[in-house]
Amino acid sequence: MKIKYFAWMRQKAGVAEEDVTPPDDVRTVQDLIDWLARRSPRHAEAFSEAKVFGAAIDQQVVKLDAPVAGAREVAFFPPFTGG
Amino acid sequence: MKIKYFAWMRQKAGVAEEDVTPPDDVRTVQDLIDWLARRSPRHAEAFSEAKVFGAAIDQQVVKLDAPVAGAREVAFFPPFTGG
Amino acid sequence: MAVRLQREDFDVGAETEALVRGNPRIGAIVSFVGLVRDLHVREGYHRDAVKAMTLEHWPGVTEKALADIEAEAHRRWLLDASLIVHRYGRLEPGERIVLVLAASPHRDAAFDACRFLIDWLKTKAPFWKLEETPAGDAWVAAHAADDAAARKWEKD
Amino acid sequence: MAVRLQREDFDVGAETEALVRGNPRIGAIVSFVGLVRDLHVREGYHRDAVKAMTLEHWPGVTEKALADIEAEAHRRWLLDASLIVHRYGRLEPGERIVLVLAASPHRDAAFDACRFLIDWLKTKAPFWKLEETPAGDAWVAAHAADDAAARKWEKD
Repeated sequence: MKIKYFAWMRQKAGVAEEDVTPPDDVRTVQDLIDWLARRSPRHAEAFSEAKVFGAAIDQQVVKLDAPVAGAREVAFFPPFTGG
Repeated sequence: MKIKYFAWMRQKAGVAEEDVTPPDDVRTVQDLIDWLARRSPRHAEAFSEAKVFGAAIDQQVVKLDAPVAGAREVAFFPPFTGG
Repeated sequence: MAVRLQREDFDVGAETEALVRGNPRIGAIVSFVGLVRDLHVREGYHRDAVKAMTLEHWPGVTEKALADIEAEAHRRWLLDASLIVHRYGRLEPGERIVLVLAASPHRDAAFDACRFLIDWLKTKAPFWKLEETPAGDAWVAAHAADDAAARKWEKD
Repeated sequence: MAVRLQREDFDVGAETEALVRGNPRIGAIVSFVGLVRDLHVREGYHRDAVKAMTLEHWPGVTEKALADIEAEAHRRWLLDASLIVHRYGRLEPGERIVLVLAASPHRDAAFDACRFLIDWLKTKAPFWKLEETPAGDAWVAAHAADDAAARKWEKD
């Protein structure tokens, strides 16, 4: 499973994308966040502001209770600020 | 007193502007219209569609019951259609 | 803040650029361009092909009306800049008739002011349109929709 | 109907011209241009001078989001043409960021569609802004006002 980070989440995590193989008990996006946050202090920091980021599975925005089974790519990003 | 006509009122009246000296009993714009309409058949036609034109005294839009005393210029025109 | 009444065409890009040059406070520019259409729908069903249109105005008075409308927009919204350019004379389908530009730090004021300017201009500035159609020349009648659009900006 | 994501600047006049060329049905074009401001007001009181801004996007996904937003505008309004051009990379105050154009026979649809496009783009297309300020780099936070502006177009 590929993980992508954007904007300040990328800066905090210190990585733009990474390949991971989460264990079977990682069922939802929130489970994945909790698991990723334990990878390093930087990861923990990237996910610390829990309410101000969103997630997408295979490029579709999802809620944090969405299941990750079968996902090829999960992306994390702050709210959009274009225009 | 100068009278000006615009758009189809000018075409119907057959004149863009004219100088007139209305009698003393012409007190309001409506009086002036009734008096002008008697000048010629073309004038009568210009003023026949009574509800679809406006008037201005000295370049200020006025209602038809406005007094004309002291007016240097009275203009008549169809509703505006710019833009 | 400027109004211009002219026979010649205008350059949308150059006017937009000139409006904001040297003012880095501006974050939003909204523009409206009105064009001559090749079709005029009268009373909702009758359609006339339009070969050309001639715009008549009232020299001196039309400019003042445009300036008054622009001043009213600046009283209602915090605008950094605005421009109205309106053409007169004979114009063919596809030709530009009018340009309205409104610039402000944020987009809400720019959108509202631009729409206000064109709505009021249509009903409060002395212009008259004569269209050349296959059935002969025809003066354009005022649209009830334009009156309604202008009225929504009236203050209570 | 087109969206473009590019590093380079765009030409407002040329884009406007190209949009309507050969379509004499069009009577109204409304455009929105967003510019980099030299000042960022955070949380209503704190002001930062902005030296530059860098726009990050999500290649492939951002283009698709813009195309989806444009398609939604065409479902809601009878538009003859539309265009979204959004830049990315580093931009300095006064530089253009985004262009939205909407063209239709009448002005109401063009105004509404243009405003819808920029409102939705701000909250539904993946872009992130990093500002260079005297106090260091700072990511721009989402604005509650932008969320509210986008929500007013949500259907019940």
